[in-house]
Amino acid sequence: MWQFFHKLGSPKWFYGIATRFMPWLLASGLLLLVAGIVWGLAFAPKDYLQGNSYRIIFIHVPAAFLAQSIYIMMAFSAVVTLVWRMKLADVFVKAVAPVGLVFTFLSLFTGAVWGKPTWGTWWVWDARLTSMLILLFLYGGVIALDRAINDEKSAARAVAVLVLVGVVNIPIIKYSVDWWNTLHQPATFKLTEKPSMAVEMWVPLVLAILGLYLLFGWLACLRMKTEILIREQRTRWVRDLVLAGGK
Amino acid sequence: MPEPLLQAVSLECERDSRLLFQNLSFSILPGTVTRVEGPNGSGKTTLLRILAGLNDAWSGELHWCGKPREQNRESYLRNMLYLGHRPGIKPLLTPLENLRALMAGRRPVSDEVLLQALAGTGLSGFEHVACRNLSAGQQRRVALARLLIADEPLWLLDEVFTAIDAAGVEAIEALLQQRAAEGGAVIVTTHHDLQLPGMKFITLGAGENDEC
Amino acid sequence: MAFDSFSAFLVMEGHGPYVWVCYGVFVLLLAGMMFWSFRTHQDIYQICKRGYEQQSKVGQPKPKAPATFTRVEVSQD
Amino acid sequence: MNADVQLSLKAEDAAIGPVRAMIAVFARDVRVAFRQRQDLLNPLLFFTMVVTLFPLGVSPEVAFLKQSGAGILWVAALLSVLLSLDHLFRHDFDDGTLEQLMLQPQPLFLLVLAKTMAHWMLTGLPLVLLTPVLGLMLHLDGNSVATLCLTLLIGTPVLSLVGAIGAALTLGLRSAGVLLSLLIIPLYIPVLIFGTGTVAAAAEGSPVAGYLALMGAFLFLALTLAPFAAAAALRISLSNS
Repeated sequence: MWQFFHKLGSPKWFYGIATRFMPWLLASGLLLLVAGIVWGLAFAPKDYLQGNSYRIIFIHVPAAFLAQSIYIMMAFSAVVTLVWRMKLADVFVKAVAPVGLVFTFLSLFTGAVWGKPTWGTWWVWDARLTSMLILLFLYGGVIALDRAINDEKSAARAVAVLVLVGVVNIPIIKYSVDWWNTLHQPATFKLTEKPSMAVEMWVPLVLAILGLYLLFGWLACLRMKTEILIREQRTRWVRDLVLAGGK
Repeated sequence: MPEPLLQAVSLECERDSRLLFQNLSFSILPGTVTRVEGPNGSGKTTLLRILAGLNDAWSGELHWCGKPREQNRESYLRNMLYLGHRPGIKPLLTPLENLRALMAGRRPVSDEVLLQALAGTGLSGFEHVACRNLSAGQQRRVALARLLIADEPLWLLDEVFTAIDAAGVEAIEALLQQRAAEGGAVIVTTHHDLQLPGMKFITLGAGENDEC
Repeated sequence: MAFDSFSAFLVMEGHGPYVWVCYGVFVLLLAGMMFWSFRTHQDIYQICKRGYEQQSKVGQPKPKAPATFTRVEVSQD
Repeated sequence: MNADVQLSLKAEDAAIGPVRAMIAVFARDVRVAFRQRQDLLNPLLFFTMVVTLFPLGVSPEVAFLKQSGAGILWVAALLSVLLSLDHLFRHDFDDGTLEQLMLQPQPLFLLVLAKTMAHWMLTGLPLVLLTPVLGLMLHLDGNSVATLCLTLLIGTPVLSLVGAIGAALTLGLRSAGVLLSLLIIPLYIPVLIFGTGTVAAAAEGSPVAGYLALMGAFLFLALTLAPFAAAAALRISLSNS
């Protein structure tokens, strides 16, 4: 177990594994995502309340799922960084934080555009949108702090502390925003009760979510490989690998 | 031969992706003065900060009295005195208040002792003047006054002679030598040409890092 | 197919612009991010490669010249 | 020149306990602050000026001010605390006293807690004391002002404690001030929401004990967790300097 853990932390081992898995991640991710989107856009039935605008859900929900789970993954990595000082954990946080930011932005953007035809407004200070906006700030802070510190190791550990402080705060923020929202709920924008989704609707949604997760896996592997190249460029194995023409 | 106070085994430190030193091993015995030497940027200050426990970005082993240092951090801190580049003196406080604050977390010391120490560094008459009105050398002397009352067996002194006049330098040299004779261990970095009988060296940045 | 014709698919009963803008931005950002990450990886890889090739050509880097603090002559015309 | 004499190592019993060390740190910070009184006034002036901007910039109508007063005062207090946080560790870092603080044979998080409490007493507490005056200027009624002061009294220590983490993380960085705000403002949102929410509930005549208890829980959480995080962040920042 312990040996496996150490192996997992070795950049060289990861680099090899990632290179082997990446084509599969990319192919299956694209396939599932395209299948989910095409099915959702063209074949899924119309929602009887919201009409066709609900079709945004097939990208909105996957983006929102990823935005949140990337932060959780970063928090686990942060623990590993602080406790075991594993190199790969630092690399992961640094590599995926911008991806998380983009997905958070996407979920906010699609949510806003979805809101216009559905509730007649681009933005509501609704609990979910507001806490997503705060998540965007948290990602921004993580990236800004990482950029501001020159030394890689210090940056990784400082970012790890920040991510953990953020993750302790997320439930508190979520709870307080929910509470605040019930206090200020503007009656006109009351969310309609979600009817249970038809099978033809949730199957493509699940496909799109799975596809986006796989694509995220590909992106994470690629960006981590780049970061490993930068950090380990003076080691023998990177030199041998690059001179031998391996990707 | 007495047991080494501090023992370093294959220390390695990388800073801003530049390797400062690797495979650095040495032992610090009680009753010795050790000088860390090397050109600018060779990592003297970083080494001292690592030994003090201020810098965590290193690998290797550090043993304090035969036990891993990280496991008895508090005992280590209690027995180690570090004076850095920055003197640790609040410009708004007087020398006496500064010394009091510096000793506060360590052990109880009476004001008389502190005043004596200040007098010993040539600061009598300045005890109640805010430190920002003192010269750079005088401010350093406030920090150095701690050496006159310190009972910690290990001293880590980074650039002790900065801004100190010739007479002061001589007095400090004598102090270090006396300290070694008492059985204390001192590690210094300095660009001043410090020569003491029986002094040990740790050389950085010369390519090879030998044991000493 | 949930729509009668291709044009109906595009219009989506008036919701077309919203849906298509969303999908457009989504695809643009996702593809952009993937492409950008890929390009960065290639660039870094090439930089490493060039560095290694140069190193093996030149051999060991020359030792640094010691600092002499001689003044640099500057012609002042 | 190995001496025959061996210095004995210091045992624990001769030492000073953590509580006395904390008191010393607190006393030193207060003393330093009172040597430079202008710095103590600055957050208060800033607080007053930000509050002044709202009647001038939005509307001086009594109805508006009555409704928004609590929110304005909370936001202004939050910004004042944020502004003062940059100094929490910076001066100590620059003159080297922070290094010596970290090398004291004491648990670092307790010393950080002492420093943070000193910071609160020198910035947060004066803000609370100034609030009734500004509350009157914003036409808040007595009940609201009392509740507002109470929420600020519980809330400002949380701001100082959470802010200490950000101050420690950004220590020694370029443009630390802006970065500090970016990192910390999202974490301040819960306190802000409950602070103003409590006052709103009080204005409606609903019982506020539950809300105050919840804010107390925030304070407790911040007291127990924030010093650890700030101490860890300080170790990282100093390690990098």
